[in-house]
Amino acid sequence: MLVLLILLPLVFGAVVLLRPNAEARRWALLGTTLCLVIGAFLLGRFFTSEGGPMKGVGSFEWFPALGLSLSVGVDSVAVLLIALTLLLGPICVGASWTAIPESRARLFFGWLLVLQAAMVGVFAARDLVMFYTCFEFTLLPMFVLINEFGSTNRHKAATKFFLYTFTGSIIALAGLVYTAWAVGTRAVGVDGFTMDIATLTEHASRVLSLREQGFVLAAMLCGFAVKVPLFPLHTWLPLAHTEAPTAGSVILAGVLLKLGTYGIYRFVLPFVPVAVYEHAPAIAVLAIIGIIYAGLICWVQTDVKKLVAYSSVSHLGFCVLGLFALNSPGLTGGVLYMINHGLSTGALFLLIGFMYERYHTRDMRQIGGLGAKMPVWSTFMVFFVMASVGLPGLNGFISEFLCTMGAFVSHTPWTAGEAAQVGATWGPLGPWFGFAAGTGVIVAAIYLLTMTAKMVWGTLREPPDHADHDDDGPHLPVDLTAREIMTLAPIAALCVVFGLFPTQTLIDAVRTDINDQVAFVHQRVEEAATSAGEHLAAAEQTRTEAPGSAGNPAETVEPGVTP
Amino acid sequence: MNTAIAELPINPLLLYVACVLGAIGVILAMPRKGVSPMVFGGLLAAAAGGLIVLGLTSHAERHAQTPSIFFYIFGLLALGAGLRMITHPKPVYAALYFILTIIASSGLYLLLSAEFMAFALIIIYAGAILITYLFVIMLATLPPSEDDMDALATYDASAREPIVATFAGFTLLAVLTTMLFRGTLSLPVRHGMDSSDAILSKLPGKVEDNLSASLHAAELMTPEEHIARQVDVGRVWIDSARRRVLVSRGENTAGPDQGELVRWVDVPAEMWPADMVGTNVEGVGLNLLADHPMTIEIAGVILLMAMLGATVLARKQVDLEEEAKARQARHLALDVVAEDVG
Amino acid sequence: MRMTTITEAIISAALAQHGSSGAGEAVAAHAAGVAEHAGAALTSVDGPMWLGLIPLLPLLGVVIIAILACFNDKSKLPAWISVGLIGVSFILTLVTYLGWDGHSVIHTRLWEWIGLSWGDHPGQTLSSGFAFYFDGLSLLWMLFVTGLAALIGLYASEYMEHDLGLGYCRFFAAFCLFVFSMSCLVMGDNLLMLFLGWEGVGLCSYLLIGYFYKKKTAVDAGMKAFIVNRVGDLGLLMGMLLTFTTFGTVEYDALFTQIHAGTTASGVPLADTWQVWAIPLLLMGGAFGKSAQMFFYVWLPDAMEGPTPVSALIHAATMVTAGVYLVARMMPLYTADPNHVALTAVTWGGTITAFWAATIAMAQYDIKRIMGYSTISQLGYMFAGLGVLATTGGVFHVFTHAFFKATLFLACGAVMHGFAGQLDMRKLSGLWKIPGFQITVIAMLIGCLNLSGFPFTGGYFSKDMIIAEAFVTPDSVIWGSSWAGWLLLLTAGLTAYYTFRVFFRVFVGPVVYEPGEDLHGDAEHFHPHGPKWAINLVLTLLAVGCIASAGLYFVGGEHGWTGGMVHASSAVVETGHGKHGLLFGKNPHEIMFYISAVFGFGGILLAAWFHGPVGLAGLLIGNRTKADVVRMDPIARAIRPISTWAEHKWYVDEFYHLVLVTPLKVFAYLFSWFDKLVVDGLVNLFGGMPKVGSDVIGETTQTGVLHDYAQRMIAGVAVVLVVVVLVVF
Amino acid sequence: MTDAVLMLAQADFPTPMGVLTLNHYLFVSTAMFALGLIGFMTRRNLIIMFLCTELMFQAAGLALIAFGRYHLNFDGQTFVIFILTIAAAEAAMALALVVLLFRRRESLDADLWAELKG
Repeated sequence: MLVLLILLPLVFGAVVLLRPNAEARRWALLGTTLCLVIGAFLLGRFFTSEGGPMKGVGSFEWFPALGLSLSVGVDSVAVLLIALTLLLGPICVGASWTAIPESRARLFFGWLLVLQAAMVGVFAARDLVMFYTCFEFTLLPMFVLINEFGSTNRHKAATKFFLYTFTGSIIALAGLVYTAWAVGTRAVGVDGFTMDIATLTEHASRVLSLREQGFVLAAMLCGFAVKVPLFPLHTWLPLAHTEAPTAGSVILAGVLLKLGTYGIYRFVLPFVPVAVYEHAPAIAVLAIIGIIYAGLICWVQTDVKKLVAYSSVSHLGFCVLGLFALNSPGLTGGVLYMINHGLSTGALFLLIGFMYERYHTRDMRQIGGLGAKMPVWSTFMVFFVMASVGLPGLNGFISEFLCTMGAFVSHTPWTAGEAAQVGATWGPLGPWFGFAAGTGVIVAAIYLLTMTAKMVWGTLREPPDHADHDDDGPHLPVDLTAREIMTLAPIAALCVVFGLFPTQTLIDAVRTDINDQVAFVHQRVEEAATSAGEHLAAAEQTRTEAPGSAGNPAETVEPGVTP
Repeated sequence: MNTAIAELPINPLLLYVACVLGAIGVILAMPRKGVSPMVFGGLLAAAAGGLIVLGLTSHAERHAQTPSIFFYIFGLLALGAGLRMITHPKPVYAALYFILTIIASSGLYLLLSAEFMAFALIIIYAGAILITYLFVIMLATLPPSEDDMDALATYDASAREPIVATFAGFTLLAVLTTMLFRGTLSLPVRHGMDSSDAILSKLPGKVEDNLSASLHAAELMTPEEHIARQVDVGRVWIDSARRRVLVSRGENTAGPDQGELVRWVDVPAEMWPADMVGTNVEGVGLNLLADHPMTIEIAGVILLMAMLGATVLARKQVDLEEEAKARQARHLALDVVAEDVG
Repeated sequence: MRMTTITEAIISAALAQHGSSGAGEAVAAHAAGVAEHAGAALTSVDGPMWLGLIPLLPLLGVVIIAILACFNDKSKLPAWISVGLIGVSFILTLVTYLGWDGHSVIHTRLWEWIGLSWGDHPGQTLSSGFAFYFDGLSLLWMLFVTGLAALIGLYASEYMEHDLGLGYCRFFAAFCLFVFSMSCLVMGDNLLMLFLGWEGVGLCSYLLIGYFYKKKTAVDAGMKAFIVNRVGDLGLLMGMLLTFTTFGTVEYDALFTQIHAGTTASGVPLADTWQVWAIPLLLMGGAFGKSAQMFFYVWLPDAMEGPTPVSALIHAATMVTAGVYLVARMMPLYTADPNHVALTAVTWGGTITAFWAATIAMAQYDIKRIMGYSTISQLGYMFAGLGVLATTGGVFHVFTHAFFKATLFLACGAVMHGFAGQLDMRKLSGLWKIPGFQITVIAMLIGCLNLSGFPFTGGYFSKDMIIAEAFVTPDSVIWGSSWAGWLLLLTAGLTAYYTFRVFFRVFVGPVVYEPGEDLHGDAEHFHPHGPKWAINLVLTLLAVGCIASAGLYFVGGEHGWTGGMVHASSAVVETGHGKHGLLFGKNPHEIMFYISAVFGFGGILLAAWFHGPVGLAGLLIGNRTKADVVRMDPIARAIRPISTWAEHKWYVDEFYHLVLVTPLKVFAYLFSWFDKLVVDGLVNLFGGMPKVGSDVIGETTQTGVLHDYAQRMIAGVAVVLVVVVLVVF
Repeated sequence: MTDAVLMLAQADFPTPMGVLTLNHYLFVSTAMFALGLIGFMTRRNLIIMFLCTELMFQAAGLALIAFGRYHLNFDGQTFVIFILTIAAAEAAMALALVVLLFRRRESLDADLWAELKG
């Protein structure tokens, strides 16, 4: 029935494409709300019924010869992300009710539903092929959305977005297939080439030597880091966001960026834990640079959408930092970050979209001081700015705090007083990472408040030509309409609920899965360390045993697991 | 594997010098405007060719493997005509020289005891293909204007970058010959093979009819007997080494182990068909059909395609009025700034 | 809840505490070795659920006011709702206080806020519930927070009446949210709850400072406040995380039991870990950020842009004391450090800030700014008090300061309200003769007396306790505590001077006034209107409160009512020092009353001499006849550089701007340029390469001439063959 | 004169041919090939270029026959038959094309046709 969640949007997509333009919006809304309802029911059942983590697993033999089977299954992290996707569906349709010209409504809503199906497919995939096809398939609708419905130079942005992400994910595919091949051939008990995630997770880290794991890590990171976007590979995001339509931006920020982090959670950590443990500090440094670097850039941006885009680069730096802390607070923080960032940044984009619909400009020099003219819009704006700045009591804080804490407590022994660090858990990062991430919180406050100061507070500034071309588009009332408030209200409610009751709602949901994942990674790294230790001992032993055999230097022992 | 210079069929230095000489000769022989030392070039090239052939022969002399005298005649003829063909400004003469080359090479075929091919070459190649060439040359050369009878089309008058082309050609020649000469040394040495037996063994029917007629005539075989043959395997029991034949009474029985049904019959020397010699045509025919059936099919298809293509290309053009066609041609040919066309 | 009984150590310490004030006896007690480990392992009692109402009622208020705002209500309803609900919370706190048995901790737990566990070892569960921890300290704090909030809410109902409608709702929503956050901060039973309140009050101060969002200065001030607080919060966050790694928990009672036991969670004795001084220092950083001390004070003077009730409540009485509360609450940790690194830092941080702020206050002309700097200065006193282990003195000063500073601010507010926003000393004089301002002047006088430490006023007793303790604590325990004492005494004098400088220049003397800038009508026939009943009522109540606060010194145990409250909380500190410091050979506590009185009078006389009007009001020594000409002016011109620098707040703002803000901005522009050109440039470069490459190759090779292709083919073959011949054969 | 004829009719390979004689024939065929190549590159007349390709065919055929003779089997000769078919097919097509081109440009110059460029 998980497959139902994937097929339903496609069905409705088809219906939207067939029915005339006028009805496109209504069908899309019906489709997305239906998915949301069914999704809620199914995912609800996930938590109530007990049973193993991979519940709702159904697999459909697609190409048995190559061991390819489209199997669908979900664990608690995937459930939350699917829920987020389903929630954002109707909200996006609602948000673009008047923004999309009637004449091309079918194209827009059709592709939106296809995108929804692809995203659910990614999170529900239990084998590499399904994951990868859906992962790639999300690019196409997004490309169309940006290319057809974006603003000024949308074509350049769309192509850049597509090619950049596509090249990255191809390299990731290389890594994934190499792992599948390595497991297929070398792992004991695995007959032939298999793409099933569970078996790969089980065997990958034992089969791949450290050097191989390093390469596979690099390959997979190329693909997922582009999506996240991690520091040096982020330049496509601001461009894509400024040009995307409102719904496109919301989905892009809300879910598509999470594909990267979900990929890291699902593939990078379990498949190559030893290499991850080895290189976690380096990646964490990249994440921290991303946080502070993107944060400072936000401060001087004039285009408000570009500012929020860079802010998601900065925020997702936290998420990556949490994930690579390799301990329970870090991972929980990372997973929670995916959800909370989706909500708060999605809402910010909605707000900017509504403002854009009225003033058709995103340049903060032209527009500002909307507090007096649009009080409801400003209240929501301040509310969501506070959510994304990480104010305790709202959803941003819980994930930011856990990521920082994850980085802080995931420490390697660094001082004599280490023995006293009972609270510290095993992990590759350290308190200095926590501190650096902490400074990111200050930078976040700076740029978000500057934006609010320009947009909301201060005297009203309107673009010069605003007055005269008020008549052409559908004349929207000055402040938010009931429909627009309806799209923002659920997100605001969720922000407060996740802010005040994070444990009951989110942390309990993911607790078992996160603890298992951390234990798995920890056990595999220890195992590699011990076996490497044995090797060193063995090498040592041979060296001492045969001192006489001069000349042949003891071959350098690869400190990884020899296959 | 650089074999010792001694065994090489020709001293490489000699080969390369000759090639250079040949190249210079050919360059000189190229058609060019104004006075052209064609004749001198030709001679020089011939000298180079001769030099190489002499080198080869001197070496072959020591091993008594010199080809017959006709080789030299036909070889020289072929190369000379070939050179003349590529250097002659008039296309018709070039074609005729080519026919001369064909004749020379068919002579060489004869020396290599490939009679069928020699004559096929002359009939098909020289006769049909080159005549078509001549026909098209005649068709496609503009009638010479009255005042200058032997006016040459500009494009035939002078060669195009002869020096580069010739040197490329002769480096190719030098390299190919060196490779071939080194290569041939490693060829497996062929001992005499009674080629007729090889052919005869594949022509059971022919041998069998001949022998059975003569054996019946000499009553060495009773009328109801016949030469034993195994139809399923297609083998006829004729032992040409000891010149005897297995004769059997029964139906298509198996081999000599049929006991009373069969007996060996010695064939007297004079009755053994002396002229049972596989002629060249039979050999080629057998090889063609036995070993390369598929290739024949393909050859057929190629010819069909060629015919089809030729007919399509040559079908009557929609007759635009001349003037528009010419203008179009001019427009296409000259990248001149488009003057206002009509 | 674990039941921990009173340990013998506490009883013995209490006895020593209550010993007669004889010098010998005290010395013996003090000689009982270095400060015993504080750690009020009090009995813990499960409190009733309705305690949760105290913070949740204001939250309810916020929701109701938000709904009212949706209906664009123009009435004063939001004011009455918020005053009513906060009043109920005050009454509930009072009931809890009365029902409190004096030496136990009341625990209530509403729901689990952040509960994360990944194992069963002590350090592997982070649990922080939405729970409350009522001991003497938090009760005292809650009493004056809710009390003052209710009063100031009443005051604001009239003060903000020219903003009825959306503005009104927005003000009171933020006001109630502030009370909710402050109560979470104070009543929370773990550091995370404290952090929730901490950032919540930061948000409310941002919203309320930026209330007049039309004015750019207000918006910038709000942002500045939030960001500087955030810098402090980083210190607090790091301190909290380090506490978790060291003690494996963030909840107070688990924390205090471990500290009391003297070991970290893994059994390492606290004394020789580096965390024992690192955590307090980090927490101190957070506290200084919130309470505008040392380097972080720059946001408080700008926060005066907010409406006066906000300045009174948030930036004088309650929010800024959050830092003091944090240090007081974590006192066991501060005293656990054998060589008292953090305590010394707190002492000297407080003292230097006190002196520094006082010097600036002396040179300002905007009466609200002066009050802002005096708040910073008094907060310096409180921190100094905590630093020199006079927690009772510090907390008592917090209590009294809350009252008299609120009175001063509200009086200034009344003046501002009446004179259309006029705050400049040089344009106001002789308010006591203007009809309707009499109550304001009396309230102002009582406030000034308290602030300057006039004998037998609340401020006098609390300040003396701190300064006396500074001399009592030997230098060996807190380095240079006596020096700090002298500096504090000097600052007391300066405080008296600048307080009465305001009083003599504005509230007495010849009647001269000019309207402020937000004047609606024309300037000629402007006549100030006195405050109406709400403001006058609140001013009188607060004045009475100031006087009453003095009484608290006498009621209750040996150190007054606050001593009892502090004693029954984690902030209690056994002052068992080695050598009992002496001042002029006697016990500092007794003679301090006289010395500080001398400094107080000195300050007042100086103010009267320079700024006092002619006649009795100027204590017969003043000669001021006009509003803007005083005897101080020639002297100010004489010490030209100092006075101008002081007036410009020692150019600290400009310095910060130069050293922090501009370099950061330059970095930001640099990064954005780098990102656009280099990182993006590289991507575009790689993107563009195939196209350029194909163009170049295309032109040169594809000539279309048959011969060229033939030649290239043959050249290729030739090259290959040559290579084969040379290499292979 | 008769033995000349006999020598001519060495029809049925009685004696294997020596390697060195083979080399003679190979030299001749390579030379012919080189000449054809040079001709193709230097002449601008389309028909003559095709003729040169025919010459190259001939060279290949000669080499094949020589090797056939050396190895005493008939494959060489069968392949020359196929070379003939190819040459014939090529000739047909090429000449048709040449006629077409000539009709279009009234000239046989190869350099005129250079549109398929860059």
